[in-house]
Amino acid sequence: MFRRVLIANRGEIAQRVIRACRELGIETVAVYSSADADALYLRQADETICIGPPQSAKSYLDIPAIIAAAEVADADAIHPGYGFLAENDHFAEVCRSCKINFIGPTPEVIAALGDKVRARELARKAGVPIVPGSDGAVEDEKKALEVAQQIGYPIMIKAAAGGGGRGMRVARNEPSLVASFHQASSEAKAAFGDGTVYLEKFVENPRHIEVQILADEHGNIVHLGERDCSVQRRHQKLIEESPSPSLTPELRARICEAAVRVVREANYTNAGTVEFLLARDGSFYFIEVNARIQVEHTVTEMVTGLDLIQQQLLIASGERLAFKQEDVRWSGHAIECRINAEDPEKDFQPSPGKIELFVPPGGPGVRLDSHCYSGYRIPPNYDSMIGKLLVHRSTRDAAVRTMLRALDEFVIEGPKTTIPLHGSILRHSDFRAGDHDTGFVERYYGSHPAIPVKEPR
Amino acid sequence: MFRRVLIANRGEIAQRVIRACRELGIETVAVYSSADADALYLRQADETICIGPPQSAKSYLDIPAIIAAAEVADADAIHPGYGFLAENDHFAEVCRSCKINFIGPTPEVIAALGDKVRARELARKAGVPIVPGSDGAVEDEKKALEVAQQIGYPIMIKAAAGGGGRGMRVARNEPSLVASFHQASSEAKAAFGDGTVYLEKFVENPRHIEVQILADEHGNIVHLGERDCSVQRRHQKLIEESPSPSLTPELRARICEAAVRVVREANYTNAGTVEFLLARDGSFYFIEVNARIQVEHTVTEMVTGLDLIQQQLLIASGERLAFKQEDVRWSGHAIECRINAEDPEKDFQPSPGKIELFVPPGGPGVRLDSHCYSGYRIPPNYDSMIGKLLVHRSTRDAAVRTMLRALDEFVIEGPKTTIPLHGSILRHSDFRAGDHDTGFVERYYGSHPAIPVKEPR
Amino acid sequence: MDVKLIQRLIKLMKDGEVFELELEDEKAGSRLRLKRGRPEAPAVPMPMVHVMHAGAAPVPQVAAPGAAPAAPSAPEAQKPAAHKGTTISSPMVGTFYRSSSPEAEAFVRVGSRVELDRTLCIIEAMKVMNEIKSEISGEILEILVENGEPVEFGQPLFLVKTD
Amino acid sequence: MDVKLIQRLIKLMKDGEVFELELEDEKAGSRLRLKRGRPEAPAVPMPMVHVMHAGAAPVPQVAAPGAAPAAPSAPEAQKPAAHKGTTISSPMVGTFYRSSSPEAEAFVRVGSRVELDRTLCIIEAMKVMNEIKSEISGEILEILVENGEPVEFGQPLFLVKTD
Repeated sequence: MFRRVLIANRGEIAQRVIRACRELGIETVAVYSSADADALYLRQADETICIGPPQSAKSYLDIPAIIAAAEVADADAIHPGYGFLAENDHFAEVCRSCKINFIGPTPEVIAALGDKVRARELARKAGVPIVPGSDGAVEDEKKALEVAQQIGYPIMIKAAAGGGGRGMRVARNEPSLVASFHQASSEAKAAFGDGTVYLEKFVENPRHIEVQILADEHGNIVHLGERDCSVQRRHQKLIEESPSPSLTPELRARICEAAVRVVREANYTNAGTVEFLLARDGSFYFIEVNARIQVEHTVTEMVTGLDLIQQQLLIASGERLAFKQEDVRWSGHAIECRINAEDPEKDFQPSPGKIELFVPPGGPGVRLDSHCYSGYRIPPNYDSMIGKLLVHRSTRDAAVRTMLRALDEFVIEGPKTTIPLHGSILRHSDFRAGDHDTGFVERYYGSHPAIPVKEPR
Repeated sequence: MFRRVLIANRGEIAQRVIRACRELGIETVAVYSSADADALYLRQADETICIGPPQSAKSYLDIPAIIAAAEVADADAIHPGYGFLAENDHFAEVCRSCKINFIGPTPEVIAALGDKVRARELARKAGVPIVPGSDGAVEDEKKALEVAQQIGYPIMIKAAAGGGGRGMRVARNEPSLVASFHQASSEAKAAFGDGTVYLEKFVENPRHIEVQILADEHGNIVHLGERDCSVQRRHQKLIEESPSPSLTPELRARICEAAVRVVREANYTNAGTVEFLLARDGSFYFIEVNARIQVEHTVTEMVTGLDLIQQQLLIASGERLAFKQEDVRWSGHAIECRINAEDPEKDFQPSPGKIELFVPPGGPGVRLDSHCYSGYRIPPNYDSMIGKLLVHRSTRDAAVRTMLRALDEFVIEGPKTTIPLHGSILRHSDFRAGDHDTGFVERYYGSHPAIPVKEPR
Repeated sequence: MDVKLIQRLIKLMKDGEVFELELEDEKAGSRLRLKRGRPEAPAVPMPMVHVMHAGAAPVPQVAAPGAAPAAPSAPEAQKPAAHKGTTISSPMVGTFYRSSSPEAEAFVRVGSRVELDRTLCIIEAMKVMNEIKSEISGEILEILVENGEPVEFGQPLFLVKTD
Repeated sequence: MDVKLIQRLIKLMKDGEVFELELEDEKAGSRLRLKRGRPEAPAVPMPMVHVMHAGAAPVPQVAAPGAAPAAPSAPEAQKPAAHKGTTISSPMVGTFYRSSSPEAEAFVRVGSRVELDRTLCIIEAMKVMNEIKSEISGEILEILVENGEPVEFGQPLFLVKTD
């Protein structure tokens, strides 16, 4: 096992990794930008090193600074968290060349899965259904029109290097396809320095289902079931849950097994997630593999009782998985609400600044992962997520009720947050019936979500 | 089910009951003394009523005030929490005569179990071992000496109406017995207005094991396993856990079954706890029944996944238990540390006052039940417990590690707390080995506990 | 001015919870200025609890930091600040009645003179009619609760101009 | 007014939690002004994080409320307050070297004059030796880091008396 792990991240995930390390008896080195110098979680680390100014490019994205910190602090492994350098194959490569363990898949696997065209190819080889589309990059509009002819409208245009909804367009006819093709390509070029796009059949109102995987370095792979992340706004997940209310046991078995086949084909190691679209008719399609721990890994932790960050550390240090697929047990229902410092009434604009009073909810079935506290100042430099509120109860209905009371208890004075929006979504009849899809939030809570006044209980 | 429940208590248990009611869709009425007017949990109630000044006798113990509040607020049931009026058979009787449901056993059962001599008689009838002792009250020293002769020293002298360690004495020989008999009797007279005492064999260095029971009003009784509460200081529990590290499966089955027999014999209804002493040789003895929900019910909630307060509400409203004994499932290991605003370095004197900064721990496996927050002022009028920190992990060792990191994370600025003491106990080799008993704390942390400097992790 | 004096002044301030003291003398032309209570804003906003018959579920709402002085125990906070006079508060929780029976005359009205021990109202608690008697004498300026309304401990009932 | 007196006044203020004291005398025309309690101050005490090479597990410790002004970003907090002069801080994390090799002369010593662009030290990061050059000119008053020690971003390296 590692002796000393450097955490190349900030906020709640940095705290999350520190917690896992402490419980395993591993020393921690927390790096931070000067904007995060006051963060309380830094006190829980054995060593802290300021690596740069607030701008991410000069701190949390600055590879030489992070490697230098690891060398100075004599860390034998680096946990990248999510975001920042988590899926940067060059960073993983530099770690390797510096003889520092990168806690995640190999650089080669990250690179292969980071390219959506190559990832689709992998899924195809694994015999996993993919959304019908171009076999790889589409060079020009003529080719685009040909492909569209074959697979039929509506068509989704996607950036090969994309993510977070950028470089994505839907076209419902030929003129729209031509326009969208060029828009998507130049948007991708601007955002990722790579204008390569590909086409896919656009699945209307799908559910977002993803499967959590653990794979050790000895060929053992287990899945930990699915998460349903259909409550999204502009491709940003807001609420995640497990199990999905829309999977039958038979469908769950097929989709989880498909996920295992994909990561086996990719020679994947460590924790990862295979994402699928689930159509209304029960057919599912591979989208991509997230070659890192995800924000919502916590949902799976609740229903399986496993600590995924500890598992990452164990796997990266070369240990074998201590359990087999048949040993995994699921119980109850877990829901996560992402609490963002954003103003849902002002088109979700970030609302950083000082938290005057922070009173988290507690009691039975409630978990909070947050680095915030009364008096904490949310820096304007990073993303707006300030906490993940989770509940775990025996049934979905009980979990929703517990989440509603937890949201009501949660006091955050100062910044605006997504707490009222979550309350509204959880009271929505479509959500309560489990009958919602990835279009749900835009449909009911568009750019000016009319958050209904709280109903009497 | 009840429409509106009044909570005749304060602090964390008032909040706990509000949470359970909200999750069941029951309206809540929170009563409070003027010392508690600022408490945040009051906001979570549908109605709040100030019932008196800070002194408990004129507020939380004032039966007319509480009944008047229930009448004004039109509550159909009262939850007494623990402490205050929870085991007051007169209060339960008044509730009945006012046609308000008392959430707990009947007044008759409370009265019978509240008298230790009658309770012993019940256990004997149920065929459950009791500590050898006088058959009921011992009138004078002559009788005391006779009884002691029969059962052998050491002897424990106990007040029939006692509790919390008052009116208790240990005698190891005849002269000491004579002196202790009179001391205990007059202490009991002063404390409880009743000087009746009885004698018991003193079990050396026992473990404190208690069994959680649920009994509906239709004759169905289930046990929810045991809690080990051997970490005590002057008969006040500090740490509770489940399962007990000192029970074999066979012994667990016998002790849990014995508990069920006692409550069946007592015609017990609602949630209750049967307490036992477990001797080093594996023999166990009935001590008493706690005819109420206990502080540490949370430990059982963690390992069973059941919500005991919701169960209390369901049972009191006349519903049948929704599960049978064989449906109860236990998983993992749970530990609770009671966080008190006390100064362990000054003989545990209470340390009330303003909490400048309150940053609770979070993350996987952690639960906190607390009514405190940054800026909260702990009133000096009530007990010093400000929160219950719980962890639930797959094994006892993992639970201890999680608790240690959670204790380290917990920031309470202002009052002194028992947090450092808990850290020290959890690092102690006897506790780690599960090889501790009710004398453990006094043995190692006497009146001036030398809290060892934190070891390197 | 000697240090001893300052020391004594500070102690006086501490004991008397005075947070500001000014003092001039100019050979006993004199001038003194004292301020008691809490200084400006409380360090952490004391949440104001909105109490009594919230009806629907209360929406969590904390007073803006510094927006209000520290909330005293809740019922007292409802005292009408504008009025001058002495408040008589409820010594118990229960239902407020202005007369001994629906047909009877009210014990007191606005403008009534009250003397020590005169019955002001009845508060019913647990079916018991508790006569609430005056502990001051003066003139009733205002009756703050409607007949038949529930009241909580410490809730102001009457405003009295004392003699 | 002598230092002893001031010292005693400060102690009195401290013990008496006085945060403001004015005092005039004008040969005992006198005037005094005291304020107790907390100054306006930050609403919630900003916890000071003790950083850099904590070595053993850090014991949670927050500065007493009001005891210190809000903590600035941590490394800067370590600036020696007493010194007059300009601080040159590290632009990166790495290992600090005073010379280009173990045998070579140090780039600068206390008393050295430095000019714009003169090399002051080397910070090694990822096996790269980064020459750190002066952006000011003046005289080195103090060298704040030992040769071979790790430094973090923003950590003060030199104290310079600027021209």
